[in-house]
Amino acid sequence: MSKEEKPDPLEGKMIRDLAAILEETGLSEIEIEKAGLRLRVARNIQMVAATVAAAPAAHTANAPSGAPKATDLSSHPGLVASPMVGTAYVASSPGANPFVKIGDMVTEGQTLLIIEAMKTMNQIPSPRSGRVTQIIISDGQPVEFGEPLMVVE
Amino acid sequence: MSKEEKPDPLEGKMIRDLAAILEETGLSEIEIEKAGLRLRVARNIQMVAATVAAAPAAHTANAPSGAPKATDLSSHPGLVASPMVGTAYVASSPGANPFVKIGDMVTEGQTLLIIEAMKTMNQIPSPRSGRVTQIIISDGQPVEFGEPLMVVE
Amino acid sequence: MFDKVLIANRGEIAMRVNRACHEMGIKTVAIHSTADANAMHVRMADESVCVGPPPARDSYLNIPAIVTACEVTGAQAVHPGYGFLSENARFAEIVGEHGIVFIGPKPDHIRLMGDKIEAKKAVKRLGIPVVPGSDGGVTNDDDAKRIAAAIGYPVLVKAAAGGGGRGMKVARSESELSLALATARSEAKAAFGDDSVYLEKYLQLPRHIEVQVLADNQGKVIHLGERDCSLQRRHQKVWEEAGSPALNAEARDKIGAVVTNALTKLGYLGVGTIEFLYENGEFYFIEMNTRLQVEHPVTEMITGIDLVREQVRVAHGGSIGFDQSDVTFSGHAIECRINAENPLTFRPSPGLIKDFHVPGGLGVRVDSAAYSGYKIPPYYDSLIGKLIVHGRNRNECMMRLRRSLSEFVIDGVETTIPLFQSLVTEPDIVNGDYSIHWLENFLKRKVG
Amino acid sequence: MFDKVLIANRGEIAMRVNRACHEMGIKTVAIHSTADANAMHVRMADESVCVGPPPARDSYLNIPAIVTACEVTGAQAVHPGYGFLSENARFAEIVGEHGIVFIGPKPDHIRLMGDKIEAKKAVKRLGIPVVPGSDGGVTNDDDAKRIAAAIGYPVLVKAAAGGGGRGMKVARSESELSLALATARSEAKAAFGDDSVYLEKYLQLPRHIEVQVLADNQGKVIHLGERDCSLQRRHQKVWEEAGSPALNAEARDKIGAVVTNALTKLGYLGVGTIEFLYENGEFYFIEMNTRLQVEHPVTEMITGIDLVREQVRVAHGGSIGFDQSDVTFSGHAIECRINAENPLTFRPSPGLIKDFHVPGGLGVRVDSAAYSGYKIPPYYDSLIGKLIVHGRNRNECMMRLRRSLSEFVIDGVETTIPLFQSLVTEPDIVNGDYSIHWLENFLKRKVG
Repeated sequence: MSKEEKPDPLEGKMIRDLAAILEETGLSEIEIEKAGLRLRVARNIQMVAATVAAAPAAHTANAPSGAPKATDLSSHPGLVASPMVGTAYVASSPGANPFVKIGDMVTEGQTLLIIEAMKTMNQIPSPRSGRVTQIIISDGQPVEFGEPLMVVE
Repeated sequence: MSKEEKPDPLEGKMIRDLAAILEETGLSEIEIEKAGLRLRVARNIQMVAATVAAAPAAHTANAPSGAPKATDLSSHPGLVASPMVGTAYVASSPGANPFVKIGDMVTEGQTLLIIEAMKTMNQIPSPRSGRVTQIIISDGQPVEFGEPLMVVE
Repeated sequence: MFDKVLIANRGEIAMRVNRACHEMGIKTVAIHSTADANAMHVRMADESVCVGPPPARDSYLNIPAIVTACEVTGAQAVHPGYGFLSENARFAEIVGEHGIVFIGPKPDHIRLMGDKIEAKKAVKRLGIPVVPGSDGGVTNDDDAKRIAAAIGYPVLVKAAAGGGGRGMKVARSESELSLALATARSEAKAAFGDDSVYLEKYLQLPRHIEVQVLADNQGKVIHLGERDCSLQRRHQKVWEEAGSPALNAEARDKIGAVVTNALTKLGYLGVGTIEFLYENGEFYFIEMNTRLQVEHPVTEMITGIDLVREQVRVAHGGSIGFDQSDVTFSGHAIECRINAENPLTFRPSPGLIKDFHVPGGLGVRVDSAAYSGYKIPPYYDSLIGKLIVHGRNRNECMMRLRRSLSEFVIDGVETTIPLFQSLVTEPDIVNGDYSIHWLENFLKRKVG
Repeated sequence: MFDKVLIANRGEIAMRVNRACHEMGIKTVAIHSTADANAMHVRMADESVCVGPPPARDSYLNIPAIVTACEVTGAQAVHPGYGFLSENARFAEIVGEHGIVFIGPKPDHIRLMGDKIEAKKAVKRLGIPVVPGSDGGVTNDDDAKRIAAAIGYPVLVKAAAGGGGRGMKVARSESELSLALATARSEAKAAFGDDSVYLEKYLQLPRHIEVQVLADNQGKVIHLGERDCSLQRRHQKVWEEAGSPALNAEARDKIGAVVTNALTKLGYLGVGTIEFLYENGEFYFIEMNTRLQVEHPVTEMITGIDLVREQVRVAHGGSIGFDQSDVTFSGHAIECRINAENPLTFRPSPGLIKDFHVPGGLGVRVDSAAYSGYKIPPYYDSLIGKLIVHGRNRNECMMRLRRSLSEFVIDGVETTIPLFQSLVTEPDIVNGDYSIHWLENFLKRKVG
């Protein structure tokens, strides 16, 4: 479910040129200001093992939501992926305690969260027993089919 | 200066399919007859080191004449290539003896053949002294710029 | 106008709708299965939602997922394309119940036209010609002769309980009728234990001609002329033309008036197509398609009217901004469906498209969601794209089609391009002289 | 009709001519330099001849090689495209002397229009408006006032011996004229040692508007309306429209009639373009191009007329098969020249095109000789292709252009696509409100 704010194409061009210089020189940051335009380009060299999805050849308008996320969890053995499109809720009602928190031990079949689809609240059970090590979604967030929700391992 | 007679596309398809089977099975020949159509496809397995030009990706209508010929002489050190577009003649007049024959020794500057362009007869001198080992063109043949004419080595 | 439309489809038609929406300033939401995460229709939309795994029943036919995708993205309307949920009346209803506009006809009309028997009865009442017949069993030869004379020979004698060609006899004149009746009755008795038969006009070499209509919710119905889709293989259209080589302006206006009158009476909304068999100057209703059709571009090419734009406009409640008299037909257009199939056996050929290069220049249009490096998934239809060519007359169009086909490069999968390269040189095709049986016969001659 | 035509050009225009010939059933011969052996125009032709090494003077400008290529292949006519030998009167003559038809105007007319001073005199005699001026030196202020009043203010006082802007002064009213004359005279005297000056109308924010004509050898001359090519950078057109946002039907008909009358008197043959500056409702002749132009497709899109087909037909001696009253202008078209250049600095960017994916759908045309894997050689111009978009009105056309640009993918080299993506959102461009200075000013603002 990706949206994009499109920058002015000429500025986009300039940003990409600067990014290339950044890459080439090994700098972590370039800032430039001219003719009413200020641009700052930075690269977080510390980021470890972050998968930056290569732009597909014909990509222009929209990053495919199926492309790997910044941190690709799709092959994580403890992944709980969304079985449906809908809106994720971490608690049974607004203000109530969340079903699970990071660090909780859960048993197979225990409700991890709720996904609302077509006015129906669907309880999403844990596919296995184990510890909740990551909660990826936030309360009220729309999710698509296959989207990573939590990690239980 | 390539021309192409285009076969019926469906037959072209069939030929290519048969060629693939030939390749796959290592056979040297396949003949098939059905519904008023007879097709024979053969592959000369004895042909040594013949460079078959790979079809360019977007090729459809015309084999580019710049593509390598069946035997690629373009990098032969003894090559005499045509310096112009025109019609090649191996003798000074019809019926006369040819300027050179295979096996002849020639000296640098000696006329090898004539190329007619715009009603003008252009004598083509040998670029080096040596022996004529190949005469590629035939009398009265149109040649393009860069086309192999002879080998003198 | 809508701010955001969800496109409940994939492939070239999702691209087509996306293009129309963007040209209207409407934001788009693509849906996709996990198999289509890298598809062009996903890349080109403003937003995308993965609605399920590869099988269509779990993704592109998954009504709850699609309705939820509308809700979570805030899409105000859904365009169903063709196929999938486009003629699912229940889907149209559910969408409407959720306050989302279905870009298509009213659910009742989808349902009516989906029932082939009811549809035939309904359009007959509305004045659309259907195949004439005895309207029930014929019990004696004198009745049969009277009815056959009214229908016109040849007539088909069909077992009422029939099927699969059994109990079917053709009578080409009154002298053949008694024998045909007797034979059909005895075959029917033997095959089905019931000797009742009925009569129907027998069409020998009909063409498939269909009329495109567009209707708004203020009672205006416009027709946009006909398309000739006679070149079919196993009831799948492969080549479509506008106009038909068999119709002139007078015949076009006449059937167009019949159709628009009928749909005005019906109160139809949106785009739709009435399909006919056409023989000896007469039209016979087959069915009505209550959606955009694959072959709609040939109509766009000769009328200059963007059918998807109009479809979205009338779905939003807008009125058609022109009258029947403003619709002009300019030149000729042909569409070839380029499928990932063996051009002789039509065996599907999914897989990686290594090189994809489309023809260009004057009068050439390609509608496709393919690109170099695209992997055609095995789960859906085999349509790679549509080559649509326009010329000032049919001859110019054919010449342009021929040169366009010679420029089209699709490497890595088998395609039907070689079939079309054969067709453009066939004298019958060049002359526009073909019926719905022509292509099957041609393929029999070619493949044996 | 000709059996075989040699195309003495390369790139997209060679493709364009090849397409037209093939659609007419004419065989084609491509010529190419060694650098272009794998070029698309070579692949698409029926035959090809390598005429020389990469430098254009030795290949595409090599008259003996090209004439010989016609002779050895048996081509009966030669199409010069644009650029290269297209406006070389001597080439047209030599071709004719060899019994080969030059697909273009008569050599005398090419020569006349190639001499800018003679051309201006000639068209003025033929009734085409030119920039009004004093037609010679002005020696006293009273004469100057009288002439300036006749021309209309503002007027430009120019040194007769001038150049580079020196000795040029603008007078916006009669009160400024004496000072302008004095200043120009003294500057001219100082710079050139000659104080004679002359007067010319000063155009402040003119548009570049040109009229397309087509003439046969039976004395019929037709105009196909105008193109607005005001968006230029260093006198290079980058964006062209038909019709001009500044003209209405009445103004179009009026200038069209002036131009066709003039060319009828001249006895012109073939296609040609009269270029004008346009300001405050008046046209001022710049020059005549005696050839097909890069931007001819926008005219084809709104008239439905294939200009190259007509060009070949009239070169063969055929008459134009329609009258001026048959020419109708339908909708609006825009062309963007997609160059292999940095979109800010316009530095050429030859090299390998790794991925080439063109936009498709209704109203979109791409004229290009590029493909995925094509290596743009550094020897020739930087034009990769032309994106031409048609809509029923200018707004639809602009929206379609916007979405088409978002679909266009050219990977591996820099292109001017980002420039056009900026332009389609600029209010002045959206409103059609620009002069020949607009683009340069825009680029100054962008780049600083």
